[in-house]
Amino acid sequence: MMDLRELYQEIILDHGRHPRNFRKIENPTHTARGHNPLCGDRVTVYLTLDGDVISDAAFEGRGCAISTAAASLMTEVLKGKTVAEGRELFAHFHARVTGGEESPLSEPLAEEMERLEPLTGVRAYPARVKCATLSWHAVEAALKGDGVPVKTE
Amino acid sequence: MMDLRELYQEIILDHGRHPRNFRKIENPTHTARGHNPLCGDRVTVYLTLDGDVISDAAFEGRGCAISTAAASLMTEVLKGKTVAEGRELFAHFHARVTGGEESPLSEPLAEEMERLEPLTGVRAYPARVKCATLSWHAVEAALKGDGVPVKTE
Amino acid sequence: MTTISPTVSGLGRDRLPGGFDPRQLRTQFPIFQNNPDLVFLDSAASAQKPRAVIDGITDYYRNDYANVHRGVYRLSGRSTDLFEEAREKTRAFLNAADHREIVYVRNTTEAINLVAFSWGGTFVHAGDEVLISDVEHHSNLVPWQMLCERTGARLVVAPTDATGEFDLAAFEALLSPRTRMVAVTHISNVTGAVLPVARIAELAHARGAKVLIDGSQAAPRLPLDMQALACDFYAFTGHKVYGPTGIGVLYGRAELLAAMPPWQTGGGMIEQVEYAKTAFQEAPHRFEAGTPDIAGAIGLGYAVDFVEALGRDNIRDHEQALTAYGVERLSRIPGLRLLAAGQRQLAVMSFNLDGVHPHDVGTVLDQHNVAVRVGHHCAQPLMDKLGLAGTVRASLGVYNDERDIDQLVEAVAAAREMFR
Amino acid sequence: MTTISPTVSGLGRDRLPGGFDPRQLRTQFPIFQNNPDLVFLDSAASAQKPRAVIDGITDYYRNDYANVHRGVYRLSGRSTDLFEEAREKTRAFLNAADHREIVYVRNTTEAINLVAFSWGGTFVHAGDEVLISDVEHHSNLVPWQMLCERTGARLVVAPTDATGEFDLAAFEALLSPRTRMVAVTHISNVTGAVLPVARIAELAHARGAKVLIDGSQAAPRLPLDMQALACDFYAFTGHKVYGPTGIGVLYGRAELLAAMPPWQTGGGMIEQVEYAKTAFQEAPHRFEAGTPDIAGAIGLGYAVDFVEALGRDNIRDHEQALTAYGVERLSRIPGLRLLAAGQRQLAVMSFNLDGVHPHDVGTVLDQHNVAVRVGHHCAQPLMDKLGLAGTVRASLGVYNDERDIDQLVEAVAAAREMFR
Ligand SMILES: Cc1ncc(COP(=O)(O)O)c(C=O)c1O
Ligand SMILES: Cc1ncc(COP(=O)(O)O)c(C=O)c1O
Repeated sequence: MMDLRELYQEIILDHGRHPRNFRKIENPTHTARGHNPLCGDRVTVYLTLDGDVISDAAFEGRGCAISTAAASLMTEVLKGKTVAEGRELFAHFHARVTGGEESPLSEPLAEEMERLEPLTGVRAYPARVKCATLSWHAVEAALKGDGVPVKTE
Repeated sequence: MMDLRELYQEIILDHGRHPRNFRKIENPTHTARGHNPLCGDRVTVYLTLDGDVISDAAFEGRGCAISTAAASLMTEVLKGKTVAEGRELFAHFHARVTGGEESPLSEPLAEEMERLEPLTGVRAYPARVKCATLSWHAVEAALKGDGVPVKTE
Repeated sequence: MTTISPTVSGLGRDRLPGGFDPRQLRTQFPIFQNNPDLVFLDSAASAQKPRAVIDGITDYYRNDYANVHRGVYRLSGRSTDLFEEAREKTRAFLNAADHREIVYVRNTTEAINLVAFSWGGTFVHAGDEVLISDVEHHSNLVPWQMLCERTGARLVVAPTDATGEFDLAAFEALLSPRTRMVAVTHISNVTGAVLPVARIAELAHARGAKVLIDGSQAAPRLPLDMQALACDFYAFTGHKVYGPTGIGVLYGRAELLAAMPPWQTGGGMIEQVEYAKTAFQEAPHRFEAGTPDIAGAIGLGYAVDFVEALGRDNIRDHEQALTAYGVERLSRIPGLRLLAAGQRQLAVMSFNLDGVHPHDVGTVLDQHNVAVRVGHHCAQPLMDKLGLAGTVRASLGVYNDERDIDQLVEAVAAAREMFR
Repeated sequence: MTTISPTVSGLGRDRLPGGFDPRQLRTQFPIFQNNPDLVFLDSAASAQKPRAVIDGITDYYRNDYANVHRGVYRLSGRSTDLFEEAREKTRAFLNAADHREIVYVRNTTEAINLVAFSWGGTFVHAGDEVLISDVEHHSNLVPWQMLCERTGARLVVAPTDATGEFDLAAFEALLSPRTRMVAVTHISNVTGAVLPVARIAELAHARGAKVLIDGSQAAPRLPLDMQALACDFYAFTGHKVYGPTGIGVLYGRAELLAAMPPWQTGGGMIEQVEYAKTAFQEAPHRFEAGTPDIAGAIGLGYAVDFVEALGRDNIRDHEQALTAYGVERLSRIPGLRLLAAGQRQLAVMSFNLDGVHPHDVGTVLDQHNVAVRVGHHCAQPLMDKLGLAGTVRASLGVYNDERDIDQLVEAVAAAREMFR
């Protein structure tokens, strides 16, 4: 059993309490809702794409410290990335938190990945992994643009 | 465990092979069908009542040695009895084969009960008790005259 | 019925009147031997199993197993006898008038579905109303919602008042000549509120409605008497009364069961089959299609023995006292808000910590070996009404005592500290 | 696949190719230790349980029990993992493409009812046809009969020929553009006939019909591959594959399950509930309302392990040889008439003794410690067709060997003697 402080690192608690980019984008180019039926948590993500570049990212919704911090950190790292880079980051992040096989990461993204590192403590708490990935799944759905709300499980 | 010969006594095997009163009564005053859904056995009993007296009793149907012998012996003892006597016999017989409380029996009926004695070996074979009582239940239903086929279980 | 005045002292009350001793009882539950640090406060989701139940199932499989009902051989006879004796135990547990009023199902959910499909499909029509409460578990809500969708009937919801109490006056006002069914829980699995089911049944019957009571939370802790309660259907689930998973019970009044068509069909519930038509057996067999969960039913029989040996009035008194203790201790924690549960709260305590999500509380509690449930507890409409994402729920079983509550309180304090 | 040529010698064939040794296997089944004289020839009704299954269930309750799916605490996580691992084992057992195609139900009967209500209620309409065979168990007949009654569809019955063989030509002729569903058993529980299910599925699909196979008797003894067989639904029951009672499996192709509405509703299968409407989860959860038989599913996982360790081709070869031996020995008894079973008969032998009622035979056999089933075996229409009140049925499991058959033959001779 890990020390709880490895899950709830200061940066997580901080982003959990004071999420960044916690707002609605009025005319997003892409948006989607996510729902975790197990805990009832909901998140809506908003993206503005400029060509292939994510020029703005924001979210709204209610969730636990983990899912709020995950969404907050996600919006921070996504801004300025291309869609492909965003997907690469998610694939890597997903592997880190689920214990899946990690894909190699190109240099500049490796740095961004470090910012997500504090979230990977969730790996030791299988029941909480979904909290860390919900907003990412919603982004994925927004980019696919089929408008179907995603849900974990 | 009893010796099987106590269940299949000669008289049972005989009545099983050569049932008495195994025929249809063309204009019975009372009739009813019985059915054991567990084995699919069916019996139809016919009675002719003369006032209160059972002047004729017969049966048809297919069944195992126990149920055929039971129906056969039953028709024999019922003939000439009043309805009340028939019921008294059944109550007593039922108690003997199920291990229930035995009602006292008036003198002439006690003699008739002796003829049913060979069937009481069934008591040691709970799965077969229904075979011994099916035709009696059908008579009961015929006398009630509601025409609903009876079934065991 | 003896009443124990709730005590708020954490010391020296291990042994309750009636010889009720949770720590002693724990030794009868292997799970606590194998997880010695476990503080299990999630019995409302499912109770742990005493050795007598586990061993009873094992013994059955080892010594007497065979399919029931259709065998002439002795093993099958023994198996059938055990199965039907278990039904008789369950009848006695509910004080039903007749063992034929006891229908085996998988769980409470299936019991309610059975009534919604078989009884509801026959007796509920367009324009009729089904009346439920606003604290129902999804299992006593969605089957009725679906029935209404199929038939054009209307689902009506009777409210709980601000104190967490079922609002009898509002309920009475909602009863109408179109009300066909009143389906309410006996104890809320979210707030622990005990509903006035006898009065509810009385009022419903006076208006000609039938009454189904969801006894999932009540069966493990309240003495039950179907003949006195005079409801029409009563449902409970084996795994919450210290029995195995896979088995539940629908009690139905004989006249009602007799008027209901079968729902699931197949082997074992048949009187006669022809291609053109099929005749069915009487209740309960008519409603038990296929090979039943024989071991489950027998295991439930042992669970009923276990509960009866303790005595449900003792269990209730013990849990009532422990609930009072828990409410008292929890409500002193700053920033902790307990869900209101009305006049009478039993065995369930739901709360939220200001500014902390229930999921985060749950994880911290788990780290302190305190197992509680977090989330919506299958009662989303109630969460919506209360404006909550979910709650943290601590719930009691016979093996819990004040030390468990004390550990809960400590762990909640740690969570508060962490998320301060 | 190795084939063993059937032997008719009663001696020296205890050890089969593949190391199959029924007497050795018996030591893994506590029932035979506790009933040492038992000759159990009723596995078609229900199989006995190996120690690994009984102990697996016990261990689960003793160490890891908690409700699944909704807990954040570790015990609940462990319980959920065990439950879902068991589902994965079951997927592998059927070689289904995806674990989400495995729906837990109570038994075969419920699996078929689920399809008849959910799929049938959606896709079968007045004038459509449901095609079954004439050897179906009531559980694969009455649910379709009821569906036809509800919808105005027609039940069509494909015949078996005089040799006991499923009549493929007649079947093909009965297929029509209105045939929506072909529902047949894989192995007859009355005659032991193995039906050509792959060919049946092929023909049915060519006409646009869906195919459900009742695998109750096949799952314990035939290697199964859902991807190769290409049926739409496959149903089996845990208690016949050496698993516990209370659990069964419906395999359904993903696209079909996705198109089917829920049937039973309640907790655990919900995406979101509001009073106005409810959204449901995807398969398999969508079809698993309420607390599932967690211990049953885990126990079935251990049963699957047990069967897989033996190898279903070994089991099949063993039982095929033993069936041949049994048929050979029984058919030499004067006045004994075996039910015809066509080209391929597996594990089930039904017969009658001239002039002796099956019930009487059963009682005599029981006295000789030989447990067989007598009666209509939940196949009344087949009995009617054959003009029989019932049959005596001996059926095999992995623990049977030639000595069991020899004792059966001896006991039948005694019955003949008694009723001569
Ligand atoms: C061919 C067949 N189908 C269906 C069933 C029904 O199985 P269950 O009673 O477990 O639902 C059986 C066994 O009784 C069977 O042999
Ligand atoms: C009040 C109430 N009703 C119904 C249920 C459903 O029980 P089950 O899942 O065993 O069907 C539960 C438990 O989850 C409950 O607490």
